[in-house]
Amino acid sequence: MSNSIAIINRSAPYGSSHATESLDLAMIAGTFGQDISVYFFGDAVFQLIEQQKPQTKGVKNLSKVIKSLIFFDVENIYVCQKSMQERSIQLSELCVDATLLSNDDLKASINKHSRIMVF
Amino acid sequence: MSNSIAIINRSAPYGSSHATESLDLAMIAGTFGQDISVYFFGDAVFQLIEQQKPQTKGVKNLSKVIKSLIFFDVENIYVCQKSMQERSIQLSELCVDATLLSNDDLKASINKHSRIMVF
Amino acid sequence: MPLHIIKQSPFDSPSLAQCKLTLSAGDAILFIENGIYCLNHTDSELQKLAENYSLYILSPDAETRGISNFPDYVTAIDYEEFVKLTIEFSASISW
Amino acid sequence: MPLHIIKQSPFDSPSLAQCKLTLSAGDAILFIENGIYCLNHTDSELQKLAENYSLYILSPDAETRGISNFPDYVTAIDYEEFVKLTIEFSASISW
Amino acid sequence: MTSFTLLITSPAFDSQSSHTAYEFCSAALKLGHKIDSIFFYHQGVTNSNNFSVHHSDEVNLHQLWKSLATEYELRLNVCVSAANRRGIITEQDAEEIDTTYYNLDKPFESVGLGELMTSMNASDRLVQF
Amino acid sequence: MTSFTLLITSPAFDSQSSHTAYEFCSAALKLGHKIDSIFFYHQGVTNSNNFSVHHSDEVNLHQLWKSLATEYELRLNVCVSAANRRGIITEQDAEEIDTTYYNLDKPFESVGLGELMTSMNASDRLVQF
Repeated sequence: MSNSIAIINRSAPYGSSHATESLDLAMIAGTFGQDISVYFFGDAVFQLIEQQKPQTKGVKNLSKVIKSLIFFDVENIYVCQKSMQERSIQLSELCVDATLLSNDDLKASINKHSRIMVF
Repeated sequence: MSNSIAIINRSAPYGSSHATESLDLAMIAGTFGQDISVYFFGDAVFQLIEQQKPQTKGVKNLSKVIKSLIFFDVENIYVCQKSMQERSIQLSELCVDATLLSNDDLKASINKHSRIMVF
Repeated sequence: MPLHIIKQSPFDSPSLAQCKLTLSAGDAILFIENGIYCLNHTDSELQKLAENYSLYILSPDAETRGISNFPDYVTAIDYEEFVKLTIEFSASISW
Repeated sequence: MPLHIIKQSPFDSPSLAQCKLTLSAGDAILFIENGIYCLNHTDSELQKLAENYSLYILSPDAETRGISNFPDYVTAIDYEEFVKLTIEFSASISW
Repeated sequence: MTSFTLLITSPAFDSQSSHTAYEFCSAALKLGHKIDSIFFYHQGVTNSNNFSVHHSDEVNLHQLWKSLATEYELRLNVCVSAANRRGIITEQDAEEIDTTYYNLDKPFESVGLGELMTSMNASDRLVQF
Repeated sequence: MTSFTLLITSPAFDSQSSHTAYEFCSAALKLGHKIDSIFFYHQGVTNSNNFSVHHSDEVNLHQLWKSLATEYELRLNVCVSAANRRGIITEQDAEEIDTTYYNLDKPFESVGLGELMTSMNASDRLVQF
């Protein structure tokens, strides 16, 4: 546990720069061989919607960025089930096979980490 | 009504720069002889607490800034009663004699303005 | 009669709740940026608002976020129609 | 056992609500910056939290905001004690 | 024809709002309306920083404003105090702190808040982003 | 003695968090702890902008960081991509865009995100502001 990293995403995509720079950080952590877990919590579950279609030139499609996390050795992707329910999002709408966590499992999973960052 | 200005404050003081720059703007508007109303709504009611004592050098006491608004000809200061109640703030804790508005009066008052800014 | 522009998520900010406190008959609400996520409210809050106010949604911002089917009580508009709305209403409030 | 640091107002952000979803036995919560306004919750929410978790408040941030009398279920601390808390707990989460 | 003052208080990169303002402004101009001024205040002043360097696949809003301003002779007014606090200075500001470097340049103009009052009074509508 | 990495993701002027980080850092140093690095990422990079000009009665956090860094030989690491996007560039970045002006200078250092990993691995604690 000593150096395991948890990135807790809680921001919706596009409205702010949180999602982009948080995912950049996750990819670098993966590339550097860190033990990293990425959580999608609260409004960050909107980052996982498959059907995103950015209408502005120069704005990256975040669902594609998230799908590419695996190529940077970021394998532990967790989604808060409660956050999805509150926002009426179905499992079939997500862009990746993420692990859905109940509230108790979410707590237990986050608590295993000693470096926790929130975006 | 054509050029009357409403500034709706809704941010708590100190945590962000909204309050400082909104009050700067109100003072300039007053100095320029504009017809201006300043509203304290939501978390902005915390800006009106008399007993503020900034503990950091170089951070202005906002209650003093608000008290000085009158010297810049900013006379219409309105406070949302509901916002105060929700935050357990008593009238006696406020730093100025502001006009307390019920929700209906707040709507009617804001609607008189054609230039509305939110901070 | 202001046009209320909601640009923040209702789950993350008090924008929608604060806007609701200032609505009067004849007002309209336009959802842009993360305000688009007001459509994800489960409690049919928007449907209730639509009974008394005109609701608009900025179409490119909705498509960016993966929402292309809009409920029939909101009108999807583009930037030119956004400009027209700000002219039609005497004032706007950006929440 | 993380130390949860709440720095946003509970009326303006989901920080307190989100933090509560991740609390486990033994955790502590420290209120700083606009998180100080968690003390203004009318529904005695903090008092309930204090039954299971240690609650701290950063004293200079409270005084800045005009709060100098603290309820007895929160412990007022200074920056040096803030540093000590981050050492005592194995991790911290800044909400 | 309607005349507008656009007030931009959101940061250039960290919020979508400045981009929304740009699209709104472009649409208004296409429809033949007049933009009296675009006033950058609060975090909006970051739109005027000409040191902004972006990856080739990212938007450079600073450049977009410049092009639009040149095409339509727009006034891009930046509140001087709000800019200075955020590390955005003109050549003249630079002289006052004894440096020769600066990052706020034409067509952006450093002005006082009074200009916002003047512009609002001359316009039919104010829209904040 | 405990060693810390401090991660600053909030803006210098627009949020209190950078100031909280400064006070936390000062207190930790007074208590004899070690600060492996202060890493500025996301909006936190604005702390490194040396063009920040403040009224005489305002805090200049940029100067406070500089003094603290000099006194304690601290490492002030700034993520280069996050800085560039927000109009904060080093002399070398300036050369690449054909300008001679820049606003990111010693003791702040422009680095990649990998430095954050290295610092976290070397530290006992990470605290985000």
